Amino acid sequence: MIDTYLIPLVKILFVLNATLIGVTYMVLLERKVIAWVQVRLGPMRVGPYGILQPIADAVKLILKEDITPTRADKWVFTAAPIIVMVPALITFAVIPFGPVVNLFGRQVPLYITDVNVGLLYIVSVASIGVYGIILGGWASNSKFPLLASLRASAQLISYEVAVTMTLVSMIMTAGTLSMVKIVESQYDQHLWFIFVQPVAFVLFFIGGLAETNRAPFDMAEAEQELTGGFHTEYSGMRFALFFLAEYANMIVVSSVATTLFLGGWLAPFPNVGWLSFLGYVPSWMWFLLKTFAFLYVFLWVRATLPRYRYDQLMRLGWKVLIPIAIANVVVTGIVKVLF
Amino acid sequence: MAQSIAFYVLSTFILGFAVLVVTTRNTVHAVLFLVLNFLAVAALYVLLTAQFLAVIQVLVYAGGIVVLYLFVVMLVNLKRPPEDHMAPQRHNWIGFGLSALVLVELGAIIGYGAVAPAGPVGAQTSDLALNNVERVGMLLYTDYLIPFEVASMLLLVAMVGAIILAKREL
Amino acid sequence: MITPTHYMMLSTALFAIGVIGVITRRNIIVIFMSIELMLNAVNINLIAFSYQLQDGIGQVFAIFVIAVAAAEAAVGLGIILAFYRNKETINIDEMNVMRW
Amino acid sequence: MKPAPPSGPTDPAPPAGMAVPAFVSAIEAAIPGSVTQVSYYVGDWAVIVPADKLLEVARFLRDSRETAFDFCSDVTASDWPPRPQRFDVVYCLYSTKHHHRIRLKVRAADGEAVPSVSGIWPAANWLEREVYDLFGVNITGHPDRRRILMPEDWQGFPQRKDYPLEGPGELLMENPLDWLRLKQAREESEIE
Amino acid sequence: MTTHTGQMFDTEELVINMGPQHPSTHGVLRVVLRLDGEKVVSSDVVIGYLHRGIEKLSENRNWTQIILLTDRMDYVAAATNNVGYCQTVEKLMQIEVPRRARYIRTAICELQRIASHCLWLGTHAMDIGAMTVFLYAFRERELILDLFEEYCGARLTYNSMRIGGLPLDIPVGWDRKVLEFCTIMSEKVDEYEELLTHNRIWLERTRGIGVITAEQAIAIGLSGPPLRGSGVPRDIRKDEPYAAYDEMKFDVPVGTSGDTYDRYLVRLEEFRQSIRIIRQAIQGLPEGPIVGKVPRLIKPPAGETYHAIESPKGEIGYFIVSDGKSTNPYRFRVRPPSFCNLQALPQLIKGHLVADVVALIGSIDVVLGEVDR
Repeated sequence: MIDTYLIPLVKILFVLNATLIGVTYMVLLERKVIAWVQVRLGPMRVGPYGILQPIADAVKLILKEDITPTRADKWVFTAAPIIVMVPALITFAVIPFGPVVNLFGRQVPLYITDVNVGLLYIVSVASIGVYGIILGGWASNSKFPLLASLRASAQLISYEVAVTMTLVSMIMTAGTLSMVKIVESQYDQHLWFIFVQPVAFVLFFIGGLAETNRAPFDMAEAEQELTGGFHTEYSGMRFALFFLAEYANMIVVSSVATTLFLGGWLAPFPNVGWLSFLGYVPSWMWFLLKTFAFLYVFLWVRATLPRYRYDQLMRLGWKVLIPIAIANVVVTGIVKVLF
Repeated sequence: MAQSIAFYVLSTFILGFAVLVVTTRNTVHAVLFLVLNFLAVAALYVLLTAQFLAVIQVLVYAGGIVVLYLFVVMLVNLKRPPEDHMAPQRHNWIGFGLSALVLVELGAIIGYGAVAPAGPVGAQTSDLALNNVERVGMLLYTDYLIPFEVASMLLLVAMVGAIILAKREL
Repeated sequence: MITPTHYMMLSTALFAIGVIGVITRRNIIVIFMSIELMLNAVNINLIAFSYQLQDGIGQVFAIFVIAVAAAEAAVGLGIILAFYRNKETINIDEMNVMRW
Repeated sequence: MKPAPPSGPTDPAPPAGMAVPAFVSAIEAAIPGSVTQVSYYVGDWAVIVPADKLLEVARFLRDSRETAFDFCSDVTASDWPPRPQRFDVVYCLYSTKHHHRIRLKVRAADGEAVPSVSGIWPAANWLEREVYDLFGVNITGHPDRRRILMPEDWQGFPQRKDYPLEGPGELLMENPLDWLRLKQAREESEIE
Repeated sequence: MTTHTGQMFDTEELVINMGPQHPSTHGVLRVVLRLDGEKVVSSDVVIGYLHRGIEKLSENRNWTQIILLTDRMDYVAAATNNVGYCQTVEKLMQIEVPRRARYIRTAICELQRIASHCLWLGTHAMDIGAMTVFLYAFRERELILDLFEEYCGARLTYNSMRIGGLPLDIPVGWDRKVLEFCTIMSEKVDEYEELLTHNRIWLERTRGIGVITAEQAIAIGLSGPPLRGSGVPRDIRKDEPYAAYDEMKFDVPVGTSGDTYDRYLVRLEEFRQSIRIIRQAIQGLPEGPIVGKVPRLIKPPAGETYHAIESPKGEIGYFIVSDGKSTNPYRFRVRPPSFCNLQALPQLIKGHLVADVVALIGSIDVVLGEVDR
């Protein structure tokens, strides 16, 4: 009973809360990192060094009036932020934060579940998130959000193809769809897959930026062009959901990248004898460190690069990334067959 | 027991959302209900230990095809809803007649099920459930390789056709 | 105990709803969606029998059905879009250009 | 006591013995009867041109090699109410080739047609709209003659000297009956 | 079967209203865009939301009071407006300005140009999505504002000129601070260039966007950096020198292709040229009075004149008519460079995408206070 219901429940609650807190602090981290890049301090008022800022933000957003435009489609308008948020959260079900560890005398795996279609599950759940953006823009019954949601959905759909293609080459390398087994396969090969599949890593990173609508591909919410994009008409808690979902998606992409390319919970060059001292750092710590490094790159890119134009982005996706991804799959296959 | 509850709940969802798809006047809402319907069907596939199919259902159907529908609904900006048009030549009674036929079939199934109950269902821990992806993949790439290639050709042709249809000038 | 009969009933009912949708609605997009419902009903049957017989072939066929559905959606929606641009309607009753 | 409003600008003639530059003298030479007066003041050359000759002179100034006034710096106007031809429409021209400047000046009465030079210098488009908007000079042949700075439905032309700045004049604008009368008058005076 | 020519089908055009409240229209500019997809089919620029009637107000102020009205036009380059106005009145009254005053005016004009270009660079880069450049550029602008504050006590609307010269001499040590600033600024310009000039995304976003040829640019009345970006070497500082520009050594940067990128390059080079001019003006600052012989009551003789100087945005011209009787100008007219440059916007954005519209509004650098006056 404890093993089947209680432990998973505790894990789910823990991951859910950790994710939500992580997401809110992600916002603070972004503001801080970008502030440091731009030689300023960022939030400093609420708490020491502004560490209570997310709480203040949350309180403010909850207390704000939640406006629904009169001409909006009320049901869809309300549902859209939820549709965006839920897939971002349920993806964490299959992400392994660590191996099976001994906790209070009980063998507990540091992941919620391990399904044999784990990677496909993540991709398919992520594809549901598009609805929130399309519908949010459509239901607002306003022109800028509509343009933005068309942009966003075209962008997401085209980048999904490239990302999925890179994942195919990763599946071929690892020989499994299960997230845990992918990490274990890296353990067996003594190597993070980033060294095996560097091209796929770059493609996944670019595709991940585009899929999460992050700079330099953030034209769906480019406030300079479309006044905030698909969430122009949103306010209060519903806006906060959109906002948090974006950061949750960033964490998802970072965790997936960590698992696939950076060896998940593994130390660098795992399973090598003389490097075993790296094992003193707990496995989940490695995972968090790598995810954090990945997230930092996201923020760094946002602070540095200008924004692509919509048609250039589409051209990049269809004419550059997808062909390279397909070529990568072919090359991986040939190498697999030959060696 | 748990399986029965899950089946009935999911069936209710599937049929309920299907009815809503067919009856809703607002096309965008209909698309949304279709997505929910597909998600419920995917859950049913998980119940039937076809995880790969469930994921494919979500990925291709809910995440791909229905997005296309949504796009078209948004692009086709209707000034008057199609249902307002007068159409004297439509024969709704055909629909009801056909559905009556289906009801008869339903009765036949029930009757047959009562007369000759189906045999026991395979265990959930069978090979097909555990190594679902491998099994399906093996079948697909060995016995059904030619249909698989034909299907890929079909998709290619559909892609070319769709581009040509949707493009304004070539 | 859930037997294949249950799944068949579910699938028949779903199929029937799809048929009713195709016949009664005039909005061609809804008609297309009803066809998708019908294809899903077929898939449910295939998977249910695959489960019953512990044979993967049913799932393979379901994959083919999904592929066909994808092709159908792409071409069908392309046609709808082209038609709409010409005629500004998606009413099935007005789609009679080939009928003189 | 406020001094009486002047009846017109001083357009002093060039001082005796001052050489008239070629780009000024060429106008009269090329189009006889087109220069009413040549004036020179603190280093600026100005030429007064009758309205019916404006387009001809403008085209000559732009196209002729020695003048080559290809850049229309400014189009503006000034209002001298007591005078019958109360408006001076001023065109400030510049040559990017020779780096010299000239001012063309056209006198026009209220409602009198002043041809648009936006066909010659596209730059004059908005500037002429502004002159129309703020002075009510009847610019004809303009491709897009709308108000530009003031709201579309504004009554009156604020840069005119007789436009009320404060007091009853402004109230007059708020009185609906007067507003209607003004609107009617404006529609009648709309000569295209 | 009917034959379709050109487009096979027609889709509805989407009319969207960009502004007057929009993050990247730099104030209250309103652009009505007719879109086909995201491509601009045609556009209409609607202005006047900030119209305060400065021309009319000036006709009821005396000559000195107008100086502070000119601050409110191009409020990011207020000192240049002051200089232009004072010089026009000086021209009308035939007042000789002392050499020291002219040098300080030159230095202040160029500082103002750097400040204005900093603001332009920041907002332009922000429009294209490079948010860090915005804060970097504002950081340097802040230094200039500090210098201005030390000089005249104000940070934005300086009122820093008087007819016939300057109200104040420079504070002690100010010249040294300006030179220090020049050293800092020349490094920072390289920093901006590092971030943007060879950035692939920046190049893709700006190259070939809003191309305007030299002939078109002259015809539509562009002036300042947009005109020079099209390859016309027209700079009033060189062609019709005022203040002390005839004694300064500087180059006029010109572009070649007339696109957004060239306009960007021209302005970045102007940073460097301005630093060069400031150095010369401060190092060669002559001693002497700062005000010329000005009568107690400023009342120019009857007459009219047009005088233009090179503001950071382009040619700012003043057409002033004095009736010689009252202490107010009879007619006060400003030729606002932003107004004339903005006129080219519909021509520039036609056929481009919505994302380019904001880039192009940024690249012609409008200040709505000046457009609407």
